[in-house]
Amino acid sequence: MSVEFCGIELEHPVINASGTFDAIAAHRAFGDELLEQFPFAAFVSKTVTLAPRQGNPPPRLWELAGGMLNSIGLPNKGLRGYLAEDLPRLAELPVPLIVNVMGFGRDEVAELVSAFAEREEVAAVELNVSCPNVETGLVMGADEREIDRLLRRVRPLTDKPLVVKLTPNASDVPAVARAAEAAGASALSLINTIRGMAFDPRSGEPWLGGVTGGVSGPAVRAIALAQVHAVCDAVEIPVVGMGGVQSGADAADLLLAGARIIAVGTESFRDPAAGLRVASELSQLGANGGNPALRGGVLGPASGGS
Amino acid sequence: MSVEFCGIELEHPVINASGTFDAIAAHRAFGDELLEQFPFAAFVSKTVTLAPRQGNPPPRLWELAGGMLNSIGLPNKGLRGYLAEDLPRLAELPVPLIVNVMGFGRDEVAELVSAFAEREEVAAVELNVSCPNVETGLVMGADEREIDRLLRRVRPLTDKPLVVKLTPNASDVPAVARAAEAAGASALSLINTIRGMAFDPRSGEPWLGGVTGGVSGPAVRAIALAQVHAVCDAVEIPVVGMGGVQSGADAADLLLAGARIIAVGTESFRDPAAGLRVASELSQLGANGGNPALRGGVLGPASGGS
Amino acid sequence: MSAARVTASRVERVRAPFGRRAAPITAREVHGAYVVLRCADPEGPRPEPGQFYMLSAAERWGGGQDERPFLPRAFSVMLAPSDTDELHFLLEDVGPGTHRLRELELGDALHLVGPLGNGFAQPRDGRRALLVGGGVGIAPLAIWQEQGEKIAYAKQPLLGFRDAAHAAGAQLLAGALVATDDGSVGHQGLVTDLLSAELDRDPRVEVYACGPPGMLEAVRALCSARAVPAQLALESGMACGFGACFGCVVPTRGGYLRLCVDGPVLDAAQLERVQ
Amino acid sequence: MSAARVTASRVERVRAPFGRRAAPITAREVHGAYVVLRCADPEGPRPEPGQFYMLSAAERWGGGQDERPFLPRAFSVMLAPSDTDELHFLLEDVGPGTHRLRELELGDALHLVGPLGNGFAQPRDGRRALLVGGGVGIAPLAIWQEQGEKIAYAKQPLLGFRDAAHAAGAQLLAGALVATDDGSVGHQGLVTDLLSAELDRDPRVEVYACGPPGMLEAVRALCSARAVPAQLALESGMACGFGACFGCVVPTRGGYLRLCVDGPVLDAAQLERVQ
Ligand SMILES: Cc1cc2nc3c(=O)[nH]c(=O)nc-3n(C[C@H](O)[C@H](O)[C@H](O)COP(=O)(O)OP(=O)(O)OC[C@H]3O[C@@H](n4cnc5c(N)ncnc54)[C@H](O)[C@@H]3O)c2cc1C
Ligand SMILES: Cc1cc2nc3c(=O)[nH]c(=O)nc-3n(C[C@H](O)[C@H](O)[C@H](O)COP(=O)(O)OP(=O)(O)OC[C@H]3O[C@@H](n4cnc5c(N)ncnc54)[C@H](O)[C@@H]3O)c2cc1C
Ligand SMILES: Cc1cc2nc3c(=O)[nH]c(=O)nc-3n(C[C@H](O)[C@H](O)[C@H](O)COP(=O)(O)O)c2cc1C
Ligand SMILES: Cc1cc2nc3c(=O)[nH]c(=O)nc-3n(C[C@H](O)[C@H](O)[C@H](O)COP(=O)(O)O)c2cc1C
Ligand code: FES
Ligand code: FES
Repeated sequence: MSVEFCGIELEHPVINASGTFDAIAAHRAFGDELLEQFPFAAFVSKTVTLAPRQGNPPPRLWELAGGMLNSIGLPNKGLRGYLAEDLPRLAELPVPLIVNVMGFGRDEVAELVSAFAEREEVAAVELNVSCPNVETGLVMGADEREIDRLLRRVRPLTDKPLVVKLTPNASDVPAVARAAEAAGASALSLINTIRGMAFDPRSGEPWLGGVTGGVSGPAVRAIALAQVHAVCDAVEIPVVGMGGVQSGADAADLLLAGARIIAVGTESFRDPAAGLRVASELSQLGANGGNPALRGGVLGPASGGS
Repeated sequence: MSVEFCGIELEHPVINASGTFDAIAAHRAFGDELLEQFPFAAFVSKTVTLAPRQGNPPPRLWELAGGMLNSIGLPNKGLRGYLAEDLPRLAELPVPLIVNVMGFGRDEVAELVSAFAEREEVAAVELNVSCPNVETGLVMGADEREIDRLLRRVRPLTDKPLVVKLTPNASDVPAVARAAEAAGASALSLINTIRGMAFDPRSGEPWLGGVTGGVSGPAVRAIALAQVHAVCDAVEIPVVGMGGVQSGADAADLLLAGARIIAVGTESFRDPAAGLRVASELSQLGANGGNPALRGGVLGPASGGS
Repeated sequence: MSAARVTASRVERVRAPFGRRAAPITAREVHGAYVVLRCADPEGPRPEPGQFYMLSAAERWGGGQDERPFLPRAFSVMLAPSDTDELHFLLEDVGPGTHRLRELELGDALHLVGPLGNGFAQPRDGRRALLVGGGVGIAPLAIWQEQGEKIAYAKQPLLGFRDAAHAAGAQLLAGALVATDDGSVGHQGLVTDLLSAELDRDPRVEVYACGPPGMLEAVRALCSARAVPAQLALESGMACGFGACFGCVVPTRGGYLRLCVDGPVLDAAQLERVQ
Repeated sequence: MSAARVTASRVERVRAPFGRRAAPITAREVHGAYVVLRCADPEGPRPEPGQFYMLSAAERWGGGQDERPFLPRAFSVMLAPSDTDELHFLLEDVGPGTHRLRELELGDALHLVGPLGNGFAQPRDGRRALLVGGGVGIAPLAIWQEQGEKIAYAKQPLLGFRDAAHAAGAQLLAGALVATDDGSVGHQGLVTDLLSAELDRDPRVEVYACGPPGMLEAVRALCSARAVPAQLALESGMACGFGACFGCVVPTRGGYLRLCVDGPVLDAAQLERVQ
């Protein structure tokens, strides 16, 4: 059930959600077995910023009913460190590489996008305008005018597909989606985590080092489905649907809502090979026609060779 | 642990969330026992609109991991029917009555607010500007300018406390909260349900008659906590915190976040007397100082006689 | 709502104690595809035939498929012997809620709210009662039959099932005439075949029916064609069971009705059709 | 990260098979306040002392207090006898995850991912190994002791517990010297009392410690004051266990480290203090 996404041929419609799988660390943990049965049809790297970031102070995690809250705070080696240390190793992965970037302001985003424009190793660039843990991430992604300005600035800087990752913490996500499409976005991805919070039952203080964090996992699934559905109604460009996917059935729902491909995030924490499982459950559903989404239907237009 | 809210003396800090408890129907089901041990310190009626509404076609419910999705669509008898049939019976409840109203446009809201201005039976009016199942509900509540205009229009029409129920489906909820406060809101309540969706696993069609619906219950608790926290930081007026409350500990978290009182919604479906249970668990926590929110602390300023 | 009031007025609605109470499981019997759960409910009143309870497991309600169930589930009371404080419920495993409830064993506890809703009314103008049930829908007919003796002598119940495993449920009613889809037990075909034959024989009856929507609609159509009064015990997805959520509505001639407070038993005359 | 590399370089890191696999419970033993779960892991390699696994119950993971657990939980391997395919884990019930795992019985299955992380390194320049454990932190010391024979002869382990119920865990190590907070067993006081006495006697040791943060910090401070090298097996809240979530970081002199991939065993020299 191969799929075409922004001109990239994918073996199946399941990729990872940015920041929920570190292929380099996973290779340390699982060795070459990881590469032999790589769980995703494309690899999306964790958000890269211009300057290196330590991320938020711990604790960074809180468990919820059917989900979790995180305030990781985008730790990363910064652009230079990523280019020097990570990119060469990620280039060796058996699947296309999508680099997720975030800048504090348009200039930084422009610099990040330009830096990857000439790198063959990079199949596409995803713009994180939605990380709820970093102020500016919210601002850009929640306002259609900001998104318009951002894309008009960075779209000319690269021929690579630009995937705009929308924030769910917005009044009118479809409006932002339309603005991104109009300003040249190649595709959209959603949802990012939804702002949330928890208190330490012992101290009564906010639990997370970052005070607030982002909710992910099954708890956001129905919300993600509604936003993906609304955005797919609003735009023509392909959409990467994510939010609480644990099974092929969950993935099929996002395809029904109009997504071209789907991403698995939090579920990889519970099952490192979740991507493989979701992809095979999805093709099972297609095979035995369990779900109308896959009876030729939704996958039809997208499905290539196999 | 009595509490003062907008000049209304409440026996405890737990009320019901609008549309999640019908005192008249409950009286049919449970008889006078309901009145003898009424579960809430004040009763908030389901949203009343100017014209009668049938509500959305079924199915109206979908169950989620730790929550539910509803597309009820605000069925109600309309203002005239409410005044004639419901208000007299609700006036007999042993607790203060808060009427929740929603209008399609400012004129309707004005008419609704005026209609209750002179009714002694009504202690306060809650403005639903946030029901995700009705277009205009979203628009007004998601935009600070709209909220400003609405309140400047209706504030002069009554001396009763006006509680503005905010929508969680907004980019900047605290900004809307500040606008409401500046324009004369007496208090704020949040969160309303978060827009969500589900597909029928058999047909692949949207499950809900209303296509999209609102998510409530534990699944939204962490999100509610973050929004209540942000709003309480932004305003001085009292806040009614709600969203996924199932226990005294959940209620205490909302008080920690800054809420003056809390509301129980979906949990009443699982346990009709949930309001009583939450209130007594809350006072237990206060008594044995289990939670700092209640060790004198948060409840201190608010707590009256007992 | 007027029609509903009529129905209601013809039956003594038994009210539920306020709130949710724990009820220990006292027995668990397997009948083919069905399980009968018995629990002790000393605090509760004796329910009327057609009333229901909202049930959940006191422990581990949640964590099943999709981490459900979350909401309680509605179940008609199948028997409430007046000489005991027991309630009997008939369960078919169709999803995480019924699956979890079927696991319960002696010593485990149910949470229950009820009895809720309007039960069956007495037959009109001296008609004899004719019970028609499909699948798990036989539950409210069993208690009707037990208590019905008092109010009117009933005819032989007509019951329809998918197959033999389900037809095992027929033994829960006295002297039932059975139809199965696969003909493995009794008449091969639909229970409505038996019904129309019976109505040919004697139309001076009032039909009391409970079962899947398709069957109830067939019963409704048949009875209205023959001008035979019928009381239908419907189902719909419920969150609360006591009128709080407005989620359980069914379309009637009088508009949407909340099945939990204005039903679950409706007069066939209230319905355009059963959906 | 350099210091971490050093540690890593001094120990053979055993890699995990990719993904999550089911492992049937083969035994369950109660030791006072602790439970030892054994499972069969034929597909997995034999782990190194100090490595850990992410565990969840194959059934009913969720639906506990607050409808948790949702994420898997990290557990040090306590024993992995080389003549079997078994893994032993030591559990204390502190919340919904450990509670659920403690319920597991013969025939139930675990989901496990592992072995993960860096284990203990060999003692430096011919020092003798001194094991210091607190509470459930004795788990990684038990497997060290079992395999440690091969690499260096170890001293008598020093173990601290809250009370007698917990001190029952001491029998899981050979010839341990015990301290309890309430004095019900062995020395009344902290295990660090025993440690400082032992260091007075013989400072030519390398300390291997695992236990609650307070104890580890006391051990770290004591060892650095005496210039005694120490390896500390830390804990932190984890979501994934294989470096995917960046949630498990601990502050070190080199900045935040992901404990799951750069630990859980850290060289005391890497830490300003244990938090
Ligand atoms: C008044 C009344 C009396 C009843 N009496 C009985 C009885 O005596 N015995 C008995 O066995 N049953 C009875 N039922 C039916 C019973 O309540 C349902 O079978 C039960 O609620 C199913 O729950 P579940 O979790 O097992 O299955 P579910 O998963 O809830 O599936 C049941 C149906 O609900 C829908 N569904 C599927 N997933 C979801 C979801 N996530 N959210 C919402 N809906 C979903 C589908 O249509 C599915 O077929 C009665 C119902 C009513 C209203
Ligand atoms: C490398 C490593 C090895 C370990 N080895 C062992 C071992 O061998 N044996 C053993 O018993 N334990 C071991 N642990 C600890 C074990 O992983 C935890 O005790 C376990 O995760 C607790 O889960 P729980 O659900 O039972 O308790 P939780 O409810 O998770 O409570 C445990 C702590 O987590 C915090 N907490 C409370 N609620 C939440 C929430 N909602 N979200 C996030 N955090 C919360 C609190 O600080 C609480 O004290 C190890 C941990 C690590 C990192
Ligand atoms: C621990 C964690 C870290 C994340 N880091 C990033 C990130 O660096 N960049 C980004 O765009 N999204 C990040 N996300 C959001 C995910 O990519 C995804 O949008 C979200 O988790 C919803 O999908 P899920 O429910 O399947 O996890 C992160 C999510 C989690 C849980
Ligand atoms: C079935 C249902 C109906 C609701 N109807 C209304 C309504 O009529 N007016 C309103 O302002 N909020 C309505 N709400 C929102 C609740 O008042 C509350 O804001 C929300 O459910 C969050 O609280 P909870 O998680 O405790 O349920 C409804 C919620 C549910 C679940
Ligand atoms: S089930 Fe809630 S109103 Fe009927
Ligand atoms: S637990 Fe996820 S990175 Fe360490």
